Amino acid sequence: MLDVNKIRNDFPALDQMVYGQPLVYFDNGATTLKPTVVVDTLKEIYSKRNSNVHRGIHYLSLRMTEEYEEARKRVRKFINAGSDREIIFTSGTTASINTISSTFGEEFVKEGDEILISAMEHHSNIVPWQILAKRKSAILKVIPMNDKGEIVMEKLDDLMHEGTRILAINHVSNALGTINPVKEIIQKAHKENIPVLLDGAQAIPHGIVDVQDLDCDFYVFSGHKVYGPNGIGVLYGKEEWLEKLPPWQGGGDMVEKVSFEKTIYADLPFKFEAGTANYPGAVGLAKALDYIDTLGKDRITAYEKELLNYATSRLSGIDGLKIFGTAANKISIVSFLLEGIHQEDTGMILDKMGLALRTGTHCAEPVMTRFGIDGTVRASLVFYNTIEEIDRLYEGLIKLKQMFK
Amino acid sequence: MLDVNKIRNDFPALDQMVYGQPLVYFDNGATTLKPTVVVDTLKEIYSKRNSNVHRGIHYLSLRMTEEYEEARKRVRKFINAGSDREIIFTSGTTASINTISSTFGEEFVKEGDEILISAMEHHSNIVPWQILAKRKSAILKVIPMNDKGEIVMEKLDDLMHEGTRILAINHVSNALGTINPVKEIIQKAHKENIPVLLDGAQAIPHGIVDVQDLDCDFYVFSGHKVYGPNGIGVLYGKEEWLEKLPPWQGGGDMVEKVSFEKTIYADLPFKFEAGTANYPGAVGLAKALDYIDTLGKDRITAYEKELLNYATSRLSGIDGLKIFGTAANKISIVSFLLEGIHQEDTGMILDKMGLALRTGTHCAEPVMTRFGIDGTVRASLVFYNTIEEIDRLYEGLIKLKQMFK
Amino acid sequence: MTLKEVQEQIIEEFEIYEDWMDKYNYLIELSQGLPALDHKYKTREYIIDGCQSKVWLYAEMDGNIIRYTADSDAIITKGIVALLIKVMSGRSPEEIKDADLFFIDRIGLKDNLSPTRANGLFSMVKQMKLYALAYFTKQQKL
Amino acid sequence: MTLKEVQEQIIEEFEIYEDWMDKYNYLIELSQGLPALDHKYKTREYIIDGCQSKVWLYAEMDGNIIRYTADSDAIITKGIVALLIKVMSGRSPEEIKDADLFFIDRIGLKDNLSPTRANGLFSMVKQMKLYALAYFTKQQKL
Ligand SMILES: Cc1ncc(COP(=O)(O)O)c(C=O)c1O
Ligand SMILES: Cc1ncc(COP(=O)(O)O)c(C=O)c1O
Repeated sequence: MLDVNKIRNDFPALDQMVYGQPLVYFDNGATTLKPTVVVDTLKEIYSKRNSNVHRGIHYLSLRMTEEYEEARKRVRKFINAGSDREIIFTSGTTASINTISSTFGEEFVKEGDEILISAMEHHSNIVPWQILAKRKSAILKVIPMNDKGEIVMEKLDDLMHEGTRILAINHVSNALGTINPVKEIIQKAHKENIPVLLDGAQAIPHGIVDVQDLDCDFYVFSGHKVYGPNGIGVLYGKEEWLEKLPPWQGGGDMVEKVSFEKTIYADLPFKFEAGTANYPGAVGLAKALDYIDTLGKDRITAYEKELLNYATSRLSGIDGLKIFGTAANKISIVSFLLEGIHQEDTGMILDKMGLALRTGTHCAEPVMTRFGIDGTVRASLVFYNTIEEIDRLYEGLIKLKQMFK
Repeated sequence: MLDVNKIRNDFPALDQMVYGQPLVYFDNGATTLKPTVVVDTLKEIYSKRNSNVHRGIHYLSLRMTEEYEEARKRVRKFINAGSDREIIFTSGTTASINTISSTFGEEFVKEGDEILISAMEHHSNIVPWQILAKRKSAILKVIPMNDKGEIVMEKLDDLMHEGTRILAINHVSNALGTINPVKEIIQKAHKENIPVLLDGAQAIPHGIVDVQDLDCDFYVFSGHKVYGPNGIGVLYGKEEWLEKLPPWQGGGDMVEKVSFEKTIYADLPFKFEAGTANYPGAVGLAKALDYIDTLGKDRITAYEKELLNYATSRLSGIDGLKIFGTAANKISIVSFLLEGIHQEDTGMILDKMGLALRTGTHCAEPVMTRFGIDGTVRASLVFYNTIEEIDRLYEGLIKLKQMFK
Repeated sequence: MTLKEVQEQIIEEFEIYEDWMDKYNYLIELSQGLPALDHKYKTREYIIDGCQSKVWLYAEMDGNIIRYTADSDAIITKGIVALLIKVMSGRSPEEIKDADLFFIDRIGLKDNLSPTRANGLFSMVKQMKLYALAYFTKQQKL
Repeated sequence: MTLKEVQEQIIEEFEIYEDWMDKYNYLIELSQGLPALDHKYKTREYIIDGCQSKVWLYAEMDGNIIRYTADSDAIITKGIVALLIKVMSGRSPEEIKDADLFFIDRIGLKDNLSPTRANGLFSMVKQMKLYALAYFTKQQKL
């Protein structure tokens, strides 16, 4: 079992008052708090070990390069990729997806082709494909979901055909919490020779991701959502795909030789890492992954399941409260609305009680449209949250209902 | 006058031994060390104030958003831009240039058009334009430089004509130290209606940049080269240009409304900031700019000039040492070679003496080609470096010559 | 009452509320007192951008003064816009366009004023002043 | 000498150098002793990627063993490649392809071994082993 009180000591941000109340941080889906070990790593690098990586042959540069490449190995191990060459550091999920929509798009998508996404995507997995579709006169198709917030698998079959170039779908929905049956989806897609990109932004912090087992072609996530720093993200791609794609950004580090006449690009993974890397970010991310492994992914999953069950049953008990996203397989996200009370009102009042929840569309407007609403209040819980904090949310909501009755 | 000893206390990395010798860090052109005030800011944010910006309506998110937007104002003031809407946070210089090469390229460059760069560009200001030229069947033209490493201004006139769509040039050369007469260049270009992008990566840390005075259309730089964090950079663009350009990356935060049918992009500057921002990086960068202002830009410039003069005269005194980049107007960069000794040998041996210099092409291979060499040894000096450190370099080189004679 | 007086009155009113809850209850009350906005103005054209909730604002000249009416689908936001209307409505375009709204800071609603697109007070004030500016310019031209 | 013995000998030799300068002087000496590489192999084809300096490496079978020759435009790198040749040249493809080059770590050249593209030791070892693997595979096929 996780010792939550001990864990909470690792997160100094939890220990603060907001409007005179102890902070309850339930906005983990937007960004997670950082354990001390990550913060200290950044501090040490920036104050002592910092030096630009690659090509430098002096002591600090060599050391920092080693640390950076170790971080790459660490990420590879965490998601069980086959090779370090398949791990590309980017600035975040959004940049990772745009890398693929741009390069894969440039190389493989032509007029009339179809790009398949789902009805529950984050804007970061919609807009890049819309931009591509527009540029290439391709067509964006959407796999629908049912009222519980689950992909309608039968429709998926209908939507895949010869002209479908790529399927991009989130592993876990940030607005609803749904864990999609991605392994099955990938198998279906591969049968039709369609490569699959998984948006793992919300999946990585909550559980086990094994890209070889999933057999996905691309997997992307952000450091800041998995207890690591901002400005760093990961793009995993199968080597065979990455080899085939042209580089996206041009700049230092992604080239082997440059002349005005002809430029030779560097090998993987560097081909996709133009410019000075965010190496402190990468090393900080590696530390965050270490931290997760120390707690134990299985134990995290079990505890967060407990939080989800408790929160779901507690909140369901509130008259007029409706939960959006009731898939059988969910991570610890509870998106809800109180009847007759706007999500913004709920958010503002909970805030004054020291409860930090996200309100609005969660950058997934089409999900809201699907349910005929224009936003929800979202509690996204992680391993440093507690049953007592859920009780405080419950009590807050009861009090709030009084105010608005 | 700057009190260098006091300043050095602000940079803990300076206080360390390398191979038993006190470190001399002369690799500032690659990345600068960080003052404690920047490191502490990052630590405080990540351990206490961290929360995702924009759209959140709870306390931490509102506070962090304010800090982030304050950082934007800080940058605007530092480069004297006209409006916050013109300041876009990116992940670095390379990303900033790629943003423009992609969006400006998409919108305004067509087959047969010409793109003008100079012979002394960093790869980050070459390769993006090569990629664009290839995609659009446009032509890349290069303004030559003379043997001192100065732009040949007469050639510039010849190279600009009706078909020239954009001129992209570095404000200061990272390989040679040349400060280009950018104001004059911009005036010439504007007479021909050619917009100008300035790569300010090496200019910002050394002196005063006033984008309104320069009248440049775009100005780009990186946080990590100006005493700030990695993974953050700036793209300044005149509002009238930025309004005309399509967004580059798609994702969260750069949209106003999203549906599968139609997406409305957000206003400036957000249109170009897709995905979760590196807000700790932005705030850290703002702190670094504060730090520079506290020291005083004029005093920094004066002191660095002194370092340059001393280093130039000291190193010139070494038999067989040749300096590359002898422009009349230079920042404190000395690029050199010892006759008959490979730059790698020089770098490796200096490293063992505790001296961190960069060797190789400095991501500016065409500069090397221009001088018929395949690399140099580069000492790039900044305000925390000292006359004594230059003496140590001098003595190191004398000793090294003994070894290789 | 002058612009200054009405603001001072509001500040006084808020001062008696020690608890944030009382303040918000007061805003909720205010929202209930806001005259209904004619349905025909509840369109995209009258929406204020930058609010998480929807805010519709309409302004018209009544002699020499501007009258604002508004609505919102969120109650607290509606309360805030009601407060703004209480301060600004019924004044001349010139007075409104240059109004120094010091009360916002003093009653602890500054959070809501930050131009972070997260909520709408900033946008509401901006929109009200824009109307005033437009009417003022029009008056000058006549 | 076995592969192990020659490595141990090198380690011993390096141990007497207390100063890094002596070590590097020794590498400089070694570089001077390296037999010249035939000019025709100093082409792009024989260059080892990933070195800041240029390193050309050529390998040929001499009966059952591989003989390496090499050159570099940087002296220390040339000394390092000379050291590698001292250890590896004149051995069977099989022995080379599986060689455990423990001496690199022990003589303090590990820095140069990191696969950071900054310098070439890693690439040199890789290239030498690749040659060995190629010849080994060829032998198996016969
Ligand atoms: C002149 C110049 N331009 C561009 C860059 C690229 O900057 P970054 O690697 O931070 O994107 C550099 C830094 O190496 C530079 O010196
Ligand atoms: C499912 C999902 N995809 C993509 C993103 C975008 O991640 P980032 O903003 O870090 O690029 C998020 C985070 O908001 C997300 O939850």
